Amino acid sequence: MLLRHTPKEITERKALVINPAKTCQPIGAMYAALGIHSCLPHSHGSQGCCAYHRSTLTRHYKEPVMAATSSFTEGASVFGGQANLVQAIENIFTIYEPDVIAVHTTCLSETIGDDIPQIARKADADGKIPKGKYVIHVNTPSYVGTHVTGFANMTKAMVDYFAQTNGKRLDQINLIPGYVEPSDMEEIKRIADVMGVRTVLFPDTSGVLNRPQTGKYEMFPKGGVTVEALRTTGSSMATIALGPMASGAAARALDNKFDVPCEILDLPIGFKATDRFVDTLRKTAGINVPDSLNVERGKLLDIVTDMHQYFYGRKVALAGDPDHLIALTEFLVSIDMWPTHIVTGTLSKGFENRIREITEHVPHPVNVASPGDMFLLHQWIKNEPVDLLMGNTYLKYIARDEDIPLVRWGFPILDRIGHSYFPTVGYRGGMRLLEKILDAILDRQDRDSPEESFELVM
Amino acid sequence: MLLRHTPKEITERKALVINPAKTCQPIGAMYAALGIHSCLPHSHGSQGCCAYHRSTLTRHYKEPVMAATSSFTEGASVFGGQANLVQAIENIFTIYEPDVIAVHTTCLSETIGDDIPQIARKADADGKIPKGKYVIHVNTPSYVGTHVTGFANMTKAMVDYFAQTNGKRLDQINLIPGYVEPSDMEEIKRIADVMGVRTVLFPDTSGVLNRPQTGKYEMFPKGGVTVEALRTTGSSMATIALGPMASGAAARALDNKFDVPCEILDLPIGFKATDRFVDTLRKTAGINVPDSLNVERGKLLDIVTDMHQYFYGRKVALAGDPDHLIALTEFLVSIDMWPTHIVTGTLSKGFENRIREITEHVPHPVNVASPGDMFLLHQWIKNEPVDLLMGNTYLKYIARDEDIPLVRWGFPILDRIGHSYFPTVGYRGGMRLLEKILDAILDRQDRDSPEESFELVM
Amino acid sequence: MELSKHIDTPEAEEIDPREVKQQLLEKVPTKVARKRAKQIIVNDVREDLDVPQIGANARTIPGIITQRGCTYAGCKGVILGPTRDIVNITHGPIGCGFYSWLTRRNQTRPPGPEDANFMTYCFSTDMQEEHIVFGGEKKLRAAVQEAYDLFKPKAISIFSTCPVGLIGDDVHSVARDMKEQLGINVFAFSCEGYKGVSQSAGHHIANNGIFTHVVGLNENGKEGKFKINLLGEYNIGGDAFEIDRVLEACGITVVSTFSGNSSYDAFASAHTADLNTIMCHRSINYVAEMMEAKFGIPWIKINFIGAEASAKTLRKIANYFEDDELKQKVEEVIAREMPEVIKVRDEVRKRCEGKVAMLFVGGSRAHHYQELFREIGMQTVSAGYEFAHRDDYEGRKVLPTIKVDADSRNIEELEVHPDPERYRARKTPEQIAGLTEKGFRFKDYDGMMPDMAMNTLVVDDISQYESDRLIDIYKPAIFCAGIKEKFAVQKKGIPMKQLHSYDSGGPYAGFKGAVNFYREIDRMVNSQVWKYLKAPWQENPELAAKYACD
Amino acid sequence: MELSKHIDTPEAEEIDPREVKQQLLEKVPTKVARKRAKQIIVNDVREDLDVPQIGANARTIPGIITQRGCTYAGCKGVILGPTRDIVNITHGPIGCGFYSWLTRRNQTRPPGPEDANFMTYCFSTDMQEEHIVFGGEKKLRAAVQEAYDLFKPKAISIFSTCPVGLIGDDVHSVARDMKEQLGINVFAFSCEGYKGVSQSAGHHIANNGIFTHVVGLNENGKEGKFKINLLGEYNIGGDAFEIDRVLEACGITVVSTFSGNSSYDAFASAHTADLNTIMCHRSINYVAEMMEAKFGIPWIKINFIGAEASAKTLRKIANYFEDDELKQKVEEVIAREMPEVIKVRDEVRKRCEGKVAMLFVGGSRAHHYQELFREIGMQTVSAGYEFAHRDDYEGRKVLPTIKVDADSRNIEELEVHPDPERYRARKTPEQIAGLTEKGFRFKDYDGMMPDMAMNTLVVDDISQYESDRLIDIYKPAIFCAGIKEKFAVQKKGIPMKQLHSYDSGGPYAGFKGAVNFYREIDRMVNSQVWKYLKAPWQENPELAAKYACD
Repeated sequence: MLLRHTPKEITERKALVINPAKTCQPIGAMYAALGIHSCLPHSHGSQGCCAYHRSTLTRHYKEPVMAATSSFTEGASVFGGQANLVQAIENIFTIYEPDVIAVHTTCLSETIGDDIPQIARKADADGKIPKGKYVIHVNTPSYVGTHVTGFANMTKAMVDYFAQTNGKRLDQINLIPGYVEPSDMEEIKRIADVMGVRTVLFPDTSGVLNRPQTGKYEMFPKGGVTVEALRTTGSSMATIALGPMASGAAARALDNKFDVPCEILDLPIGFKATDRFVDTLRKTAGINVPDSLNVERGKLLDIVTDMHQYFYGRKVALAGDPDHLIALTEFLVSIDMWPTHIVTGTLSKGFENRIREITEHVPHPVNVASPGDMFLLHQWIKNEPVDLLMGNTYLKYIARDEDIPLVRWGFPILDRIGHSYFPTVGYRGGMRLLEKILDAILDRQDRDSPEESFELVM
Repeated sequence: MLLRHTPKEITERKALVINPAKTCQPIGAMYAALGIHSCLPHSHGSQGCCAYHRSTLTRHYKEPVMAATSSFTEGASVFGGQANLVQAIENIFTIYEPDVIAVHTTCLSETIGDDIPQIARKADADGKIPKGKYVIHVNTPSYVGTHVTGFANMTKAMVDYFAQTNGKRLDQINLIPGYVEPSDMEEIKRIADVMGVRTVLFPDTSGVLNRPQTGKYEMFPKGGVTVEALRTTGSSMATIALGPMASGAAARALDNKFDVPCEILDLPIGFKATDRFVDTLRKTAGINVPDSLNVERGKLLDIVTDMHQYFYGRKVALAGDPDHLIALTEFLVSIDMWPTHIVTGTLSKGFENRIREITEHVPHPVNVASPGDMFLLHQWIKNEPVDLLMGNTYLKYIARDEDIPLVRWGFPILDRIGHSYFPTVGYRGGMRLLEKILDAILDRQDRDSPEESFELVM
Repeated sequence: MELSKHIDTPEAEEIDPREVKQQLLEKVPTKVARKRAKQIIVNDVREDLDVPQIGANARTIPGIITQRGCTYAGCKGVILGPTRDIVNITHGPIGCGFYSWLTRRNQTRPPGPEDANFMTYCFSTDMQEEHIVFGGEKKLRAAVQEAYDLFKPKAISIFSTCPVGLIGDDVHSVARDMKEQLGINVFAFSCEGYKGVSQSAGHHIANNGIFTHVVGLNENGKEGKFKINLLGEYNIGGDAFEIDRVLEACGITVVSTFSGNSSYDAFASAHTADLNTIMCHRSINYVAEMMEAKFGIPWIKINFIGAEASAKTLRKIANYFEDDELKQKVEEVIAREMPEVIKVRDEVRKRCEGKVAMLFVGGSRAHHYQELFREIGMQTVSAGYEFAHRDDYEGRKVLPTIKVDADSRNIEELEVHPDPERYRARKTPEQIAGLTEKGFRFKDYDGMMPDMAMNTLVVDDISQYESDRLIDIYKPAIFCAGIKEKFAVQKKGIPMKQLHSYDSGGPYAGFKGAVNFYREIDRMVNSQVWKYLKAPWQENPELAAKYACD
Repeated sequence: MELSKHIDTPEAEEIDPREVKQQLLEKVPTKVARKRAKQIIVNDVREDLDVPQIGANARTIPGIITQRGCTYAGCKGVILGPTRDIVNITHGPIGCGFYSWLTRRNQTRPPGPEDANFMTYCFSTDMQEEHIVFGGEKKLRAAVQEAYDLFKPKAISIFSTCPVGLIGDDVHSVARDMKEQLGINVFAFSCEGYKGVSQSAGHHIANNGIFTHVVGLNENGKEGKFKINLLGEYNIGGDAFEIDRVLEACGITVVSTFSGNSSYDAFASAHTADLNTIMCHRSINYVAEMMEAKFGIPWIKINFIGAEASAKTLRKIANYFEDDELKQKVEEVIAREMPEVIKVRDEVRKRCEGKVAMLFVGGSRAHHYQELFREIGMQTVSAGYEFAHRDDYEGRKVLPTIKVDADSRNIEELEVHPDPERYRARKTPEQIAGLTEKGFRFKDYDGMMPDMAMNTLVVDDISQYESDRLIDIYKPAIFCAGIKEKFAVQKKGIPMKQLHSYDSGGPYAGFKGAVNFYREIDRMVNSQVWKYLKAPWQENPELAAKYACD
């Protein structure tokens, strides 16, 4: 067994986290910053943070992930990182020539209390910031929140630093996609396009973290939301934020600063949440839903009704982030699957209640933990086995030990491709999710069925 | 073992086909006819043919498949099926009200030699064919060719019956997609749209055999190529036919009758064949390839270069139709996989040579049979095992007996969904195929690797 | 059960079936309407269970989209399909063999890993044009030889497809020759697709063949105190396994099953049983008749679809054998099985009570499954068979009045005489009289209609158009038919249950089967997914744009 | 091998490395250029293998995109990562523990299914803001207690992350207390990420810790006639398994491996070996020094990367033990292993001869892997380490001349004295003199540069910008580095091989490893897929529209 020391008996842990279902703020900030066009994320701390975040994002996306670091030494940790950051800013603009440097802090620089805006002003005063270039920042202490918080904070920073308004409203809607795949951001844009709604989507990692192989490497590829576009977000007629945890802060900032009204929705995973997204977009923009979207929706429901017997009553264990888990749980419940164990490493008030609401009619007890870890999830599974696991690659150890099929979903996915190219949001994304779920369930049936009931038609 | 009687030792068979890798003409004709808007296919023979074809198509598409039959009785088989067909035509137009009845024959009606055009004239003379409605036909004796032939013949019949010209060339190109999924036909149209080329695609089963679940059943849904569009095919500037066997006949007919020049290409499976399709479209229409297609292409190549170590040197056994096998074999060879055993039940001259060309540099002997059956394929596999199977659902029996992963592909797929919604043609289709192949290979590695080499990152 | 025999859902009651019938006929051409009118009957059960006459086993009208298949399908697919140790070779173009390859979910369980199982294989002579022109007998002989060389089976059978009859290949002489040459049993079926009016003809041809070529060849049948044959049970989704389980628990020995999970040797020893029990009356009652005539084995109609029906069936068999020990064992088994059945039934019934079902399928299931629906409080408002005959609707008492038409006349009726050595009346006339006195009924089948509620609509060989209209009118909670109907029905937002293949489910026979079925129907008619077919903006399309665009 | 020591590919020869160096520097700010100039050296091997001095183990300049990680990564990730039976608890916010969880492909094989293996687990105190403010010692104690209660391990270790040092948690006293309290070995590492200039500092801290807290605790080490420790081998992709296989075949006993596939007990008995052999000079040479000082165990540099190198290494070990039987056994093993190596090598060499490679990785691999490339005829035109020191470039002879800067000074140097009881010189001064006479070299490492061709470019701590430029200039057939570099390189159409994790490959050590590597490189540099990156219309964009549109 790969996790041979995990006991079935569950004992309380107050101090020790084992096999976390989360990671730290800065990586989320780095991922979000990569969604700005021509932006180099910068990690203000010791080298390791940056190296770790780049490595993890690279393994997940199998794409170049560029970011710089202040390379703190012991000295810097004692006397502060100002010199390092100023020098970094000069070097970055000179050598890599991004339009934007997006600085995020670390537990190190937060503990010593570096004041980034002050340092940036210093750099500017010293002429280290070329005209028309920007240094933005966000505080992302690793000991507060999780990677989701970091994503939310950096996304809010885009508003804080760039959003403006001349009072005149533009015929466009801000879309904040949440901590999702580049493919998902692309799909969310496509849905809005199909509906004929002009949108500014930010952050936007599509075209950055799912780029083509062309034989030519570009430090800053075509993708990402431009500074120009971000500037206009203060003048948009509304904001639709997908995923309260990841997108809520930026949406509220736009409301507070520029009276841009916002709708904060769940991630559009599954037909119910996607319906709410599309309907909100429809009402907000005052347009009609084109038939092609109804067709996409109908195809998703066709899979649901055609294959219902394979979904019905299957128990599922889930690990992921709150925004994702809420939407996925609703989707699974809506097709009569039975989420049974649900864990996120991210503390989220309201999360458990929301899950309880959604699973109210699931005819068996549901375990929910926020925060919890995968060690606990594994123990729950040992006590109440499930038919399917859904979550990131680290679940594969549980999957193998307990011989349960795994549908890879969420972050990070280090051992399969596809997630960065094919969305799981929207109706099409729902179709992909159902295909993955069915493949997992039916492959298992094909493997385990006695010869006399090995099925040709399924 | 499910196929416990299949011996490793291969003995020659002259008379007995075991586990065919093909079926008969009429089902192909029925499938093609469903690609005409508001068309009811009609099987001129005994009830069973129609019932069998409808059942098989239904199991594959999980969609309504409507078709009528002449319901031959013993009497009709002796005295001919004229009365049956005339009555059928009257009933169909009265009760189901299609625009077109597409009649195909069967071994029965062919053996007794019914003359369909003459019968149709009789029906017309008797006033059984309402104004503006059509009865078209094709001869599809089950004892000649295979389902591919039937598809090709019905597709050609669309030209024979509908194509016209007033001498004036229209700024449009005919696209004949070949015997592929509705999703593939959709994708082929999309690629042409993206390139800004006006096309008439026929047959077109998209929107017919992958329709949405809306709570409303339409006997004749929106999809399918209209008679009006078919009429214009004689005036198109060119025809691009994908898949020589399935699409060549119709393309040549348009050339012969209306001097519409044609390019007959392989199915656009994999980047090489898709390149040829796109490049031909580009040159034929005299336009430039939009960057978005280059990006799709680059994403496909990105998967190839990122995951090459998992493709390289894997042996694959394939069963399917000649057009499909040629394109897929080329694709697999182009990513350094090693097709090893290739079987089609369809007799196709040139097929073996083409495969030999494509696999010239594959560093091991390649078995090819046209025609061959899955019994032979299984025996080959017993003699030279492979890492992967690709083909229709019937391969699952070999897959389980020999413990080889199977990627479902081709016709029929009776036990998984997705094929009718997600294309395997074009660059995106290539991405899907590679994801399926990788999932199969990596799942197997995860299953079989010793614990010390169970990989987190792949 | 009586209670639920009339429909008590207001919606359904408000519907006048006579009007519905008119609606089904108004659009179709007069000639067709006249014919269909005879096959669409408003049920009306009088005393002695008399019901109106229905047109059945009649030709399907060309151009009408029918559920029906052909004689080959009935012969090779249905009856011989489940035989695992006979190499079944289709003589014809490739299609017929391909389409009948593994598609019916007949389950089979060979005794051991070494034992023969050819059901996963498809064998065909793959006729080409030259064989149509010059004849296919030579190729057929070679195919039989190759099959023998490769597999050395106990028996090989040959199935004729449409062209074979027309070009005059003599499959039977080929079979005779090869039988002699190979020293194994080889026999052929003239089951060309154009024969008869439906699969039913194929069943008949198949069963005649098995009776003629196989039954009686093996004197060493299964031993046991209470030996029966189970006729007309095809082990779809494992039904026969469940029935075997129950019978075994009662100490009843199944000598042979026709033809689910069957073996050649069991067929051959069928004549050693002491009772023939018939599940599917349509497909096989004549075999029982012939076995009685030739071997003296009485037959009774039974039904294992439905828990009550299963209990009744077990008691009936026990009564036949007039053995108190057996009767007691049967009661024990029923007592052991019913609690779980009742638990699930009552739980499910809460959610299904009063819902409406429609069944259009097969030759007996459209009848048998009404029982299961009734057990969970669901009403069958309309039903019909795909290929049954009048006796299956109206009961065997109408048999004498059925006239044989041209199509049926071509299906051979075997003339059977008592076997000089082996005829053995299992019951003396006295015993039979005695049993009958006690109300025990031999050869009894009252048909579907007497068992259905008043004013339900019975439709034989229903067409796609008719079922489409019926659904619009009755809006049933569930519709049961076959794969060809499934998705057109579901596209209307009505869950559709296949009662040929059971979709992916089963077993539904016996006690465990009943529980499976209750749960399956509960899943289908009470699933929330059908509520989501319309998008919010389709439900409320009003556009209250919150923010005006400039 | 000599021959291939200078570059004979014309393209590469035409390139003037001095010019290249200028190009790498011209764009960067002067201050940076001045610093980098010291770390970018054109190789120039003089007699006595003298080479130009290179700047190494220096701070990375802020804002320069570097390959380097931190001290925590070197300590917890690299050195302690492969220890399976110690519960390694990260004391800090969750990230550091998460990122160092299972990502390095160190393989481990516990003796049995019941034996400890914690490598699949991630343990962290998951520090929150309140712990930063009020201190984390209490939580750390509780975490150690919970780990003990759950797993009852032999030992628990604690790793400090950046904030821990700053807020002044005394992890060592926590460790001491818990050790006493639990009665198992508990020890801590002050490996805050900001210490030193790279992972290297972390290696040092880790090895000091193991030496201090574990080595010498177990007198019952593995028995054997020829006992060695394998230092600086981390069993990536199974390298150590292959090395063990070869050594075992020779009859040489590996008492302990630092730290691939290691166990606590083996560490503890390391002092019972008679020779220390060093794979990765950078990460561990000081441990060998300390073991010699304390226990009298001599050390030698070895290298199992490359078939020739492996053979050389085996002979060297045999010579050390001065045992003819062993020498003969070694020759037998080499003779048995080489044929397959040569067969594959020569076949692959045909396709790789003359191609150009670049290696920028680690502290020894950038050197060792040049050997493997050389064996298949591939030239290394440029190479450099990520975190090595001058001695790894220029050879140990420069050690006395290396000045210790502020960053290094903070990394504790242990003062080691001979162990009063256990010091035992494995060789007398005479023996050592005798061996040296015969050309046997102790503590020998000449470094990478003397082993590289003239005019090759050596770059320490290469930046993303520099590697990008180098690739444009040299267009190598393959580029070797780590995961962060992989896809940027491949996007340029150049196959990229990870030499930290080996991508999904390995083992590459020893004889079988060499064969694996030859095949892997053959696959990569000769694959056709790189030819397809441009679409036809990008190759020939001309538009010869066949048919005019109206």
